[in-house]
Amino acid sequence: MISPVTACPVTIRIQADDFDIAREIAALTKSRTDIGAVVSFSGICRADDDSAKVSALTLEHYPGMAEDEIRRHADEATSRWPLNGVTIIHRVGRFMPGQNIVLVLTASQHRQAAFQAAEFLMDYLKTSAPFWKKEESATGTGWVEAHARDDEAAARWTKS
Amino acid sequence: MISPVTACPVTIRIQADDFDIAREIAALTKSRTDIGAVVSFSGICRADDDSAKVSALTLEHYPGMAEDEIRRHADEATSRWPLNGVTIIHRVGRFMPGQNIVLVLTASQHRQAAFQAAEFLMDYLKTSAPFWKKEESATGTGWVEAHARDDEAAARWTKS
Amino acid sequence: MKVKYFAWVRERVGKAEETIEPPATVRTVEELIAWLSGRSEAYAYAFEKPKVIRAAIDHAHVKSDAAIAGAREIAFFPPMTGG
Amino acid sequence: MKVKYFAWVRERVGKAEETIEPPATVRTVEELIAWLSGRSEAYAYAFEKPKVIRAAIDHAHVKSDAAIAGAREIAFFPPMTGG
Repeated sequence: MISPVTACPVTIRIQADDFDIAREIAALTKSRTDIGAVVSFSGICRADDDSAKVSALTLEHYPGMAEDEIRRHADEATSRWPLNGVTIIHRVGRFMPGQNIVLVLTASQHRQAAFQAAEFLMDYLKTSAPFWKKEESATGTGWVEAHARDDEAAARWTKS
Repeated sequence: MISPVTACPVTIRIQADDFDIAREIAALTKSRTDIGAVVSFSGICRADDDSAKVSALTLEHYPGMAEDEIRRHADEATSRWPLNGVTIIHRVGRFMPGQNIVLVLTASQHRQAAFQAAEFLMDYLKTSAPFWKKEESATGTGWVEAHARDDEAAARWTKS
Repeated sequence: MKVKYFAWVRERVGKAEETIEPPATVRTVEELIAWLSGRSEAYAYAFEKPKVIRAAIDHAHVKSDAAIAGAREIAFFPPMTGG
Repeated sequence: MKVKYFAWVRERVGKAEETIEPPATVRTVEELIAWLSGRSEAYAYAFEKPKVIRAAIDHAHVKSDAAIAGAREIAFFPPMTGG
């Protein structure tokens, strides 16, 4: 029997609906007294990109694999850092600037583990989870190209 | 005249009342379309400490200097990273395990800046902002001792 | 075996998924890409830069030299841009 | 000059703040600590390990060799444990 105090619940959802950070944090921390640090990362649709002003963003994903891939990285995060909880929510569909796209929550006794795990999860979501962004702007519609800086960010977590 | 789109509002509050992360994030991101990443850190009162089980924590601060010191670090963060907003709320008073103590929010176009600035601010809050914790446990009441690991965490941000 | 396409690979191929029966001489992911490319101009266009294309077998990323024997589902897509 | 004490320094001194008039020979923070320590056992106890004590002049952290001339408010406290 695993004590609820030492458990690390992992929640992964891919959904069209928006998320409520406060509710997700409450779900992660409710009736627990062993959590000292909660880090949240919200990724938001931006209007200002490198090139033309973005008017909307469409997120496509690979159902089934997306959940599996995120689960693998969440499991790796919980094995690498002493975490007390992980929540990952990735939205799919069409978004306007200012709207939420992704949420990563990590809870731990200490802040370093929560910060590092959240960064690790975001770096891998960017480069390895099967999601693709299509941008709409005044100059037309096009698929977002992968950034080398995201590959570099993910590579720093590779164990040698 | 500073365009509201490029401004980096800094909010610093020291208060007895709890904070609402969702409301603070909304205040930071409302009617803006240039923010791509929001990182939040919540520090929570823990029952399980290195020694005896903590039943309550009292936070004392140096009014006036606490605000000034946090402001200096927030200004340094906004000069070191391209941020679109910073909110720092530190509670004072007596807390039970599970209750919020501190909130740091950072907003930026890109996730790395938001993550790094939030970590920087937390490391400096821990070692340099004039707050002191007193713990109550079954074995008595005592002031929390500073951790060498917190000094080390803060030292990594020192420019050589 | 089922094949799925995503993002601009899907748009160029003109379909999201299909069932294919490649000959036994097609053993790896890159051989499957070459075989698909020969089917029509749409496929040739989708796979014109094979090194850019990512592949997954049964929901796990694989390299281009991965064997396709036993695969239930193979997917082709551009580099990921989620998060 | 106003002096403030926090956390266990405050508890040991037995007061949160006071106004003091040290002699002109007391020029630095560490000289002020030595002078205060000589006032009573309570002060001696509060400052028994002077290297542990942190000081601030007018809301800014200072080192023990900082001059106190012109200071409006000097504060003494243990290492910070907030956040």
